[in-house]
Amino acid sequence: MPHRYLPHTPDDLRRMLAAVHASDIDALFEAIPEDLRRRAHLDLPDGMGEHALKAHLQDLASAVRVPEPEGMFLGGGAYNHFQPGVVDFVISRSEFYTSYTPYQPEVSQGTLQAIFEYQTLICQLTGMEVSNASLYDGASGLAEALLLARRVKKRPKMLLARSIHPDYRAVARTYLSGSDAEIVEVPFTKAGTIDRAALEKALDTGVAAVAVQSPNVFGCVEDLRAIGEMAHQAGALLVAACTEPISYGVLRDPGTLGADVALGDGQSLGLPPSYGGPWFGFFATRQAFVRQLPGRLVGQSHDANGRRGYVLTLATREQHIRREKATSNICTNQSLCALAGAAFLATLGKTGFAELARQNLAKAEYAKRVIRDEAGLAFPFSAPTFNEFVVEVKDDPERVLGRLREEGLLGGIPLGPWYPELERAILVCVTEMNPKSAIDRLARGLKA
Amino acid sequence: MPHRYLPHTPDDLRRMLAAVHASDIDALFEAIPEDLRRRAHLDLPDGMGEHALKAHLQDLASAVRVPEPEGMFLGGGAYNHFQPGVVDFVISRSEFYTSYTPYQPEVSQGTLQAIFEYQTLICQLTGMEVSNASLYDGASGLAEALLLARRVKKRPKMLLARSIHPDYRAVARTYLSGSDAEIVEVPFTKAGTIDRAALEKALDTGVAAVAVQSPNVFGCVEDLRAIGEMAHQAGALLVAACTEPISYGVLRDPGTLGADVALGDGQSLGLPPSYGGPWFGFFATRQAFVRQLPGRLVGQSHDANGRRGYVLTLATREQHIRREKATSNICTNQSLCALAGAAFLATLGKTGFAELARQNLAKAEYAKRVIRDEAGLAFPFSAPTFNEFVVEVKDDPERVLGRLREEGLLGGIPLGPWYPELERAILVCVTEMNPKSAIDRLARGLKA
Amino acid sequence: MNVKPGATQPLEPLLFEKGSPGRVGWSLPPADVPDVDPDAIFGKGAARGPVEGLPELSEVDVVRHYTRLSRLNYGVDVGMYPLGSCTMKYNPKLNEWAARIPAFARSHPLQPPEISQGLLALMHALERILCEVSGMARVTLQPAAGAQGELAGMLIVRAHHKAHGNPRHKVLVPDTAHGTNPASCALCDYEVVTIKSGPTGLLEPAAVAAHMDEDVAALMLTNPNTCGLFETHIREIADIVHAKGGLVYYDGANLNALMGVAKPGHMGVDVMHFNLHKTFSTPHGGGGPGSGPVGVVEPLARYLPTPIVNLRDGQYVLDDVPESIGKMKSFHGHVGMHIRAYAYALALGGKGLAQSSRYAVLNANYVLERLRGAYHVPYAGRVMHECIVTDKRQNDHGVKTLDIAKRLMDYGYHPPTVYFPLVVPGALMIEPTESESLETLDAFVDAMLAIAREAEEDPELVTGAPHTTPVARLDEVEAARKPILRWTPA
Amino acid sequence: MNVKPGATQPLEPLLFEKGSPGRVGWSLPPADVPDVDPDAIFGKGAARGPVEGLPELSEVDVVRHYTRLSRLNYGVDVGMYPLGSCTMKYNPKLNEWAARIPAFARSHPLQPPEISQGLLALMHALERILCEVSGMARVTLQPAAGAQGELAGMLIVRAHHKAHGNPRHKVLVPDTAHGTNPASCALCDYEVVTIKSGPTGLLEPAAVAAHMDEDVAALMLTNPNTCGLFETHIREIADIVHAKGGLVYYDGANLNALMGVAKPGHMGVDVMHFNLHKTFSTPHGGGGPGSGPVGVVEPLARYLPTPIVNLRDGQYVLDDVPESIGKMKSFHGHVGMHIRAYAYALALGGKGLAQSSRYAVLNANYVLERLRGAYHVPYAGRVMHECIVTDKRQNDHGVKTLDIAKRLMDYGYHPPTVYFPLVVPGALMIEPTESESLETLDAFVDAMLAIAREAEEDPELVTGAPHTTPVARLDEVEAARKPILRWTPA
Ligand SMILES: Cc1ncc(COP(=O)(O)O)c(C=O)c1O
Ligand SMILES: Cc1ncc(COP(=O)(O)O)c(C=O)c1O
Repeated sequence: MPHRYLPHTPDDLRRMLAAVHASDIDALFEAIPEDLRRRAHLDLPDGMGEHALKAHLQDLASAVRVPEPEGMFLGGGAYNHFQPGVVDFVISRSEFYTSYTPYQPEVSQGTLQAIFEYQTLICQLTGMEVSNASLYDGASGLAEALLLARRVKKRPKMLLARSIHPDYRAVARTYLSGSDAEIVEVPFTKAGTIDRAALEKALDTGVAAVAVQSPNVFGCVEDLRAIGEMAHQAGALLVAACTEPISYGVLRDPGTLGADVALGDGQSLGLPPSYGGPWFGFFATRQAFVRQLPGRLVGQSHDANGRRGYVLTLATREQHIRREKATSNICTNQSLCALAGAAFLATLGKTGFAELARQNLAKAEYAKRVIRDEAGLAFPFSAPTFNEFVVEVKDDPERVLGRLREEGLLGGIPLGPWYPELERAILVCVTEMNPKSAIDRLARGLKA
Repeated sequence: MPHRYLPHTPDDLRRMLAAVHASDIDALFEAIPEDLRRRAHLDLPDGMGEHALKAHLQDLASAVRVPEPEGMFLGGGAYNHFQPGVVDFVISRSEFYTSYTPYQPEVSQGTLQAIFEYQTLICQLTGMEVSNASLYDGASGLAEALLLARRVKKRPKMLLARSIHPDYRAVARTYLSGSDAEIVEVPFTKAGTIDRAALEKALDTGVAAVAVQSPNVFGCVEDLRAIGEMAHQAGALLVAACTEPISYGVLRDPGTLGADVALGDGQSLGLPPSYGGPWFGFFATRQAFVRQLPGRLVGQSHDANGRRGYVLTLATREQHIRREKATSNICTNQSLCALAGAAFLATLGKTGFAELARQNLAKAEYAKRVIRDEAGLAFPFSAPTFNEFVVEVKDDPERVLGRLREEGLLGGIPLGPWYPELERAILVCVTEMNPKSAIDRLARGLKA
Repeated sequence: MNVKPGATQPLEPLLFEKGSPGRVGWSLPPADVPDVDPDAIFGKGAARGPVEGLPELSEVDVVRHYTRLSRLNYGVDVGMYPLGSCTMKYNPKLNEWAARIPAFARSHPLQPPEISQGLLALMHALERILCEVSGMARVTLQPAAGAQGELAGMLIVRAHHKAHGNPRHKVLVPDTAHGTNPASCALCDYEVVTIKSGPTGLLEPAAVAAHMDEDVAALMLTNPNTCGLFETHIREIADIVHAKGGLVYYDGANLNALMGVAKPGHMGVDVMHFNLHKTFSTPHGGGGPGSGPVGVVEPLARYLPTPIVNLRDGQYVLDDVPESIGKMKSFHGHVGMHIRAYAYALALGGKGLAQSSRYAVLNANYVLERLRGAYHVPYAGRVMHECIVTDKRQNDHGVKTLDIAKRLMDYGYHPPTVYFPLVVPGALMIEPTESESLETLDAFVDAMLAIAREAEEDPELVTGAPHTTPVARLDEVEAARKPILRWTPA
Repeated sequence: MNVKPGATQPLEPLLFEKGSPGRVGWSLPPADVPDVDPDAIFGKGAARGPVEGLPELSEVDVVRHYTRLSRLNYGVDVGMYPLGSCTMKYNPKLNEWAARIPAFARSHPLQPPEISQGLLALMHALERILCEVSGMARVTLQPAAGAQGELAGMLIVRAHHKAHGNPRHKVLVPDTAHGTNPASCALCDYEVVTIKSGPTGLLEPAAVAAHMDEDVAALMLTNPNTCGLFETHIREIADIVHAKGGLVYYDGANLNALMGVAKPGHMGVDVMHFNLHKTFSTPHGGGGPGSGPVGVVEPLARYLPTPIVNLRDGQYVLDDVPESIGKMKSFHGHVGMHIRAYAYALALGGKGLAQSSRYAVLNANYVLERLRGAYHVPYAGRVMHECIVTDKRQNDHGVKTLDIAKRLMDYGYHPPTVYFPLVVPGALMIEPTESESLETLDAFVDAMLAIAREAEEDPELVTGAPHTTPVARLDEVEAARKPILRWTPA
C-alpha cells in the first residue's frame, strides 16, 4: 500500500528486486538470523493521514494549558521573550534546515558563513576572542568548560558556586562523574552571590577552575572581576556561565571582566521555550585555548579562484579525526538554533538589543518596587539583579502560585525543591513581554 | 527616527541630499503645489512595534468566532477542504511570493514553469485544450467568457441559467453593463437545473453564449451535454462554469461534454476561504479561441543554448501591447494562488484527487440520507448533487441556523436572500472535513 | 541541447515527466460513511474515473520540485528589484503570519457578520486609512487588482453620467498611460482619446482643453505619471475637465510617491484606485494576487460596488449600496491582502507612511543623479519615486536596453522595467522604493556604470548576457509563433 | 580575487560588512514602566553601553542576507543527499508545523505538569514507540544527540558495574566505529580497545573473545555497522561479552535498516541510543539540533537520567530516578524534536516504519548493484541500508574519492560520505534512504557512471570539479594553518 513518504510502487519494487536478483525484499535480509526477524513485528497502530494526524496533535496541544505570554513570569533558565518573525522565516528556509553538517563547503556556504557570523556575534556579546559553532546547551557547556580547564591546567579540582543553576551543576556532575575530577561547591551569601571568603578558603593549587554564573540562578549579578582576580591568583581559570544572555546588553561582558570561558544557554536569543528545547549552548574562550575548544569551528578561507569562502576547520580537535583523544565527543551540535540566534541578533541589532536589555531591567525593577512597596514582601538577597529576582512569600509558595494560576498567571518558580533553605522563596522573572498591568496583578497575587 | 522597514539613517540622508543638491527632502517635492503639500498631513496613529502589532491582530482575530472545521457546513462558492502542508510550504518560498510577473524569463523560470504546469493541470481537470495563467475569480471568469463569446460570435445576447451562483451573475452583469451585450436569465425547474424548455425558447440567432454552472449554486449537476447540443445547434457557445472543482474528480469533464469555455473558482484546490480571497479563477477553452483568451499565457521555448525554458507568450492579446484593443484589461492576476492550486493537485495526485472527490460525494449522500430519513426533511430539488444540496426546513432558516450556531455548527446558507421563492431553503455543504458525528448532529439540529 | 551534463546545474523536469503510476503524495483516512457509486448517482457517462495525466508523486518529490523551481526565481527577498511602476518594496514577514491567523484564514465569506466582527473591523479600519492617505470620502476594498479597480472606477464614472442623463462616449488618456487604462475604458465602451504629453513629459492644460467637450466622460491620469513626474498642472487640468461636466480618474499605481506629501482628494480627483500590492507592501506573488481598492468623493459613494462595511450601533455590518454599479467580485475581495495591507499601515503609522514616500523619492533622485554621467536622461529636473534613463548612448555600440537589462542579472539584480512608457524610446524605468539602503543603491548604480563601460569596451559581453542565470536568453519569438501552452504526452 | 564582477553571481558580504550606524531592524514600544539607570543599579564599570560591533540593518537587509545565504546551500529539499551514516531522509512539512503549535512552543520547561499533560503524554507515547521498535524496556528522551546518548549510555554501563563493585576500565570498540564511540568512552575514563573487523567487514566472535576479560565494561558496536553490513554474529558476540559480566552497547545510528526487521533488544543489547535526526526524520538543521534517546533493558532502567515521564492514576508525572546517573541536559531534552519524531512515527504507523526500513535496504542494494560495473566494491554480497564503493579503479587515472564527490555536485547531488569508515581506503559511503524513488536512484547512478567515464576520458574535468557551485574548491589546509575564526574590523 503506497504511503506519501514512500515512493515505491508495486512496479518499482518488481523492477528493483529483479535488478538485485532477489525474489522478495525478505531475501535482502538473509544476513539477519531468522528468529530475530520472526520476532520483529511492530505492535503499533496503522499510519495516519495528514488531516487526522493534525487533528490528533491539536488535541494533545489543547491538553497543554499555558497562559498568554503576558502572564508568564517563569525564568530560571528559560525566558519569555519575543521572537521576531524574521527568525522563524530564516530557520524555515529549506536549505538551512534540511542540510547536514557542512562537511562539503562548496554546497554549504550558507550554513558556513552564517555560523562564522554567529561565532563573531558571540565574541561580541561575551567580549571573548573565539567562539565555537555551538554546544548542546549551557549546562553541558559548563561541563565542557571544566573539562577544558582540566586539560589546560592539569589540576583535578573544580570550584562551583552553589548559586549556579542546579541543572547546570547537575549536568556538570554527570559529565565529570566518570573522571577523576573533583567538584566542590562554594556557598552563597545573603547577597545571593558566591561567598568570597569561602571561595578564598577553597582556592588552592589543586583548583583548575572557578565557575560562577552571572546573572546566577537567583537573578543576581556576580562580581566577575573580583572572582576572576582570585581565581587567576591561584592559577585557576574563571568560567563565567550566564543564565540569560539578554543581560549582555546592559552588563559588562565577561571577557573584559577577566573570564577565561564564557558560556550559557542561547534560548533567549530568538528561540521559543518549547518545554526545554532545542536551544543552543554558546561557548567562547581566549585565543590561547582555541586548540582545546570542544565542538566545531568555522574558519575563513578562499576557493581555487581566490574568492572568499568558509570551511569547517581545526577538526583535529574533534572526535571524527582524533577519536578517543578528541577535546569532546560532540558531533551533531545545535546549528539551526545557533543560526536562529544569529538572525535574532542581526534583526535586533546594536540598538534593538540594547533597548531590549534596558527594558527587561526596567520591568524587573518596577516589579521589585511594587512587590516591595505595595505587596509588602521582602527579598532575601541584596545583590543587583537583571530580569529575575527572588521574593519571599508569606504562605506556602505552591499555594500562592496555584492561586495565581487560577488568574492566568504563572507567577514564578518555587525555590524550595532546589534550595531547601529557601522554602518560602519564589523566583520571579519579568521581561518585555509582561505589561505593567500584569506585573501589578502579580504583585497583588503574591501578597494574597 | 529609524524604522525597521526604512533603512535611511541621518547620515545616509545627509549624504544623499548632498548628492542630489537638495537642502532637505521637501526640496525634492517642489513640482507639487505648496498648498497640496501643506494639507497632506496624515492623521493616523504612530507606527507599532512587531510585538504590539501581533497582539493587536490577535485581538481582532479573537473577535472572529468561526467554529472548528468539522462543524462547518457552508459552501455556496467557498468550500471547507483540507490544505496539505506542502501547499503552504510552496507558496511560502520567498522566491515565489516576492517576485513580480515573470516578464524577465531568465530569472523567472520557477514561476514560468510552475504556471505552464498549472495550465496543463487545468486542461486535464476540465478536458479543455488551453488554459490561461489564471483570472481573478470564477465570477469575473464568467464575465470574460461572455466577452469572449461576444468577440467570437459577434452576437449580443447571453443566456445565463438562473441556477448559476448569484455572485457570478452579478459580476457578469457589472462587467457587461458598459457594453451593448444583453443578459437574459433562464429559470430552473424542480430538478434544480436549467429549464431546458425555456432555454429552447430563448435560443435564437442573437445568442452568443449559453452559460450554466455544474455543479450549480444548488449543488445540482447540469446535463452539460444536452445543453451544449442545444447551444451549438443555435450557433452559440457553451460556457460551463463550476462552483466546486473537486467535483471534476468524479464528474465527467466539461470538455468531453461539449463546453467551449470551462471556468470556476479554484479555492477548493488548496486555498483557505480567507473570508473571500484571494483565490484564483481558472479559465480554459478550445485551441481555436486561443488568440481570444483573456489574461496571461505561458509557453514553452528554448534558450540560446537550446535548453528548454518557458516565457510569457501571445502577449499581443494583452493590454500592455494592445491597449484598448486587448482581449481583457487584466494585468496582475492570481499567480501565487494558481501556484497553490498546482501544488495541491501535484500533492494529491491522480489517486488522492479521485479519493477526495469520492469521499465528498459519499459524505454528502450520507448527509442527505440522515436528513431525509432521520430528520424527516425534504429536498426541493431532484437532480443529483456533488457535495452540497438544498434542504427545506420547517422553521425560519435564520432561527434554525442560529440554534445550530449555538452548538458550534455553521449549518448552511439560507437561500431566501438570493432566491425569494426559496425562503425556507438552506444550502448545506458536506466535505471530507465533516466527520459522521458532526453530520448526525447537523441532521438533528436542522430538524429541531 | 548543446549543454553537456555536468556543465551547468541541471534544470527541473516537468511534474508530468516525473513520478510513477500508483505513487501517492497524500491520502485520506478511510471514509466514516458508506461508499457510493458515482455511476449510479450521476448516470453512466456523467461520472468519471481518476483524472488522466495528473501527477503521481510522493510528498518529497513535490517538495523538491517546487523548491528547485523556486531557486530559479528572483524575488525581493533575493535582492533589489527596481522594476519601475511596480513598487517592489519589502514584503514584511509579519504580514504573512497575519494573513494566516487561523480565525482569519478559516473564515467563510458567508458566515454571519455577528461572528466576523474582527474581520469587518479590520476592513473598516483599512478603508479609513486609505481615505486618510488619499483624501477620498469612501473606499471599496472589493476590486481584485489595479485593472479591476479601473473598471470599477470607470463604471462609477459611467453611472454618474448616466444618472445625469448621458453616459457620454469618450475618455481622455495621456500617451504615457499604462495599458490597463485604455483597456479598462474599452470594457466600458468608452472611446479612448489619446492626449500627447508635452516635451517635459507632463500633461499640458492646453492639450486637455483642446480635447475636452461634453461628450468626454473623464480624464484618466496617473500621478506621478509613468515618467516619474508629478503632473504639476493637475488642478488646472481638473478644472478644465470639471468645467465640462467631466470627472477625473486617478490611477494610484504611483501613490508610493505621495503618502503624506499630497492627497489626490485635494487635486480635483473624483475617483481613484489603489494598488495595495504596490504601495501597501502586499507581495506580488509572481504576478498576483493583488488588491485594487477604489476611492471616490462623497457624491459618487452611492455607486460603489456592493456591499460595503459600515459601523452601526457599535456593530460592523455589510450594507447594500442601492445605486451600486453592482459587484466586481464574489464576496468581499481579497481579504487576505487587506489583512497584510492593514498590518503594514499600522506598522508604519502616519509618520512612517509619510517617511516611506519621502525616502522613495529621495532614492529615485539619488539613483538618477548618479546615472546621469553614463546614461541618457530623457527629462530634465527632479523626479518623484522613479526615474527613466535610456540606451541612447549605448546604441552607438550596438547595445540596447534589453541587453543592459539582461546584463544586470549577472550582477545580481532584477532589471528595471524596459521599453515603458512607450513615449520614451529604449526606456529603462527604475523604481528603487524606500526599502533600499544607500549601500544597495550604490552597488546597483555601480553595476549600471560598469555595464555602461562594458558597452563601450566589450559590447558583446553585454549583448550576450545573461551569462550566469539558470538559462540563457530565451527565444520569445519562437514561443509566440508556434505556441506550446501545455504539456502533452509524447 | 581572480573573478571579474559579472562573471559569476556575486557572493554575500558578511553581516558586519553591511549596514550603517543607526539603522534598525526591530524596535520595542516605549516601556510602560519608568526607565532606570544601569550605572546606578550595577555600579559604574559593571554596566555596559550598546554592544560594539553588532549589526545595524533594516528588516529587509536581514531577510535578504539569510535568503541569499540559504541559496548557497544544498538540502534534502533540493535533492538526493546520499550521505552515508546520516540517513538524510525526507523531513515532513507537517512535523515543522507540529513543533510550532503555540501551546507546545510557548511551554516553559518548569511549568507545572498539571498544565503540561499534552506534552507529557506525547513524550510518554514516543518512549513507548521507541521501546516497541527497539525491544528495550525503557527509554530516556533527554540526550541532545547521538554522542550525548552514547555518553549517557556508557555512564549507565559504568553505574551498573560500579553497583557491582567495580566500574572496570576498558571498552571494546570495532575499528569501523564512528569517532564519537571512542570519544564517549574516553569521557567516561574508559580505555578504548580497538577490535579489528574481519575481511568480510564483520566483527568476528573470536576477535571479541580474544580481548574480552573481566576488566572490560562493554562492547560498543553499531549494527548494521558502518560498512552497511549486519553483524551476523551479534548474539554469539553478546554471549561472549555477557559471559564475562560485560554489557553490550548498541549505537543506533543505523537503525533505519532494522525497524520491524530485527530488534536490538533481541540481539543481546543492554543499552542503545537512537538518532531521531536520522531514523525518525527530524531535520539535521545544517548540523543540529538532534535528539539521542537512550534505551535500556529493565535492570538498567534504575540508572536512567532523571526525571522520566510516567503515567500514574491517569496523570502523566515527571518522576525522579533515584539511582540515576544524573542529568544529561537541563530540563527534558529537545522536546521540539520529540514532537517531530512522534508525528513521523504516527504518520507511518507500525507497517509504514517497517516498510521504510525494507525500502531503505532495497534502495541501497539497488544502487550498489548498478554501480558494481564501474566502481570497486570492497565487500562482497548484499548490504543493508547503505553501501560502500571506492575510488580504486579511478586512482589509475589520478582521480580520487574527493574528486568524484566534488564532481557529483555538478550533476546536482550532494556527495556521499567520503573516507569513512576509516578501514576502507577511499570509501564513498552511499545511503540513499527510503525517500528516494527508483527514478531518482537511477538518475544518481547515471551521474556516478558518467563520472566514472569522465575519470577515464577527461580526468581533469573531475579533478577540477566542482565547476557549477557558488564557489570552487575551497582551501581547507590554509584555513587550518592560519585560523580566522571571526570577523574583525579592518
Ligand atoms: C500605472 C499602472 N496602472 C495600472 C496598473 C495595473 O494594475 P494591476 O496590475 O494591479 O491590475 C499598473 C500595473 O503595473 C500600473 O503600473
Ligand atoms: C554511526 C554513528 N554513531 C554516532 C554518531 C553521532 O551522532 P550525533 O551526531 O547525533 O552525535 C553518528 C553521526 O553521524 C554516526 O553516524
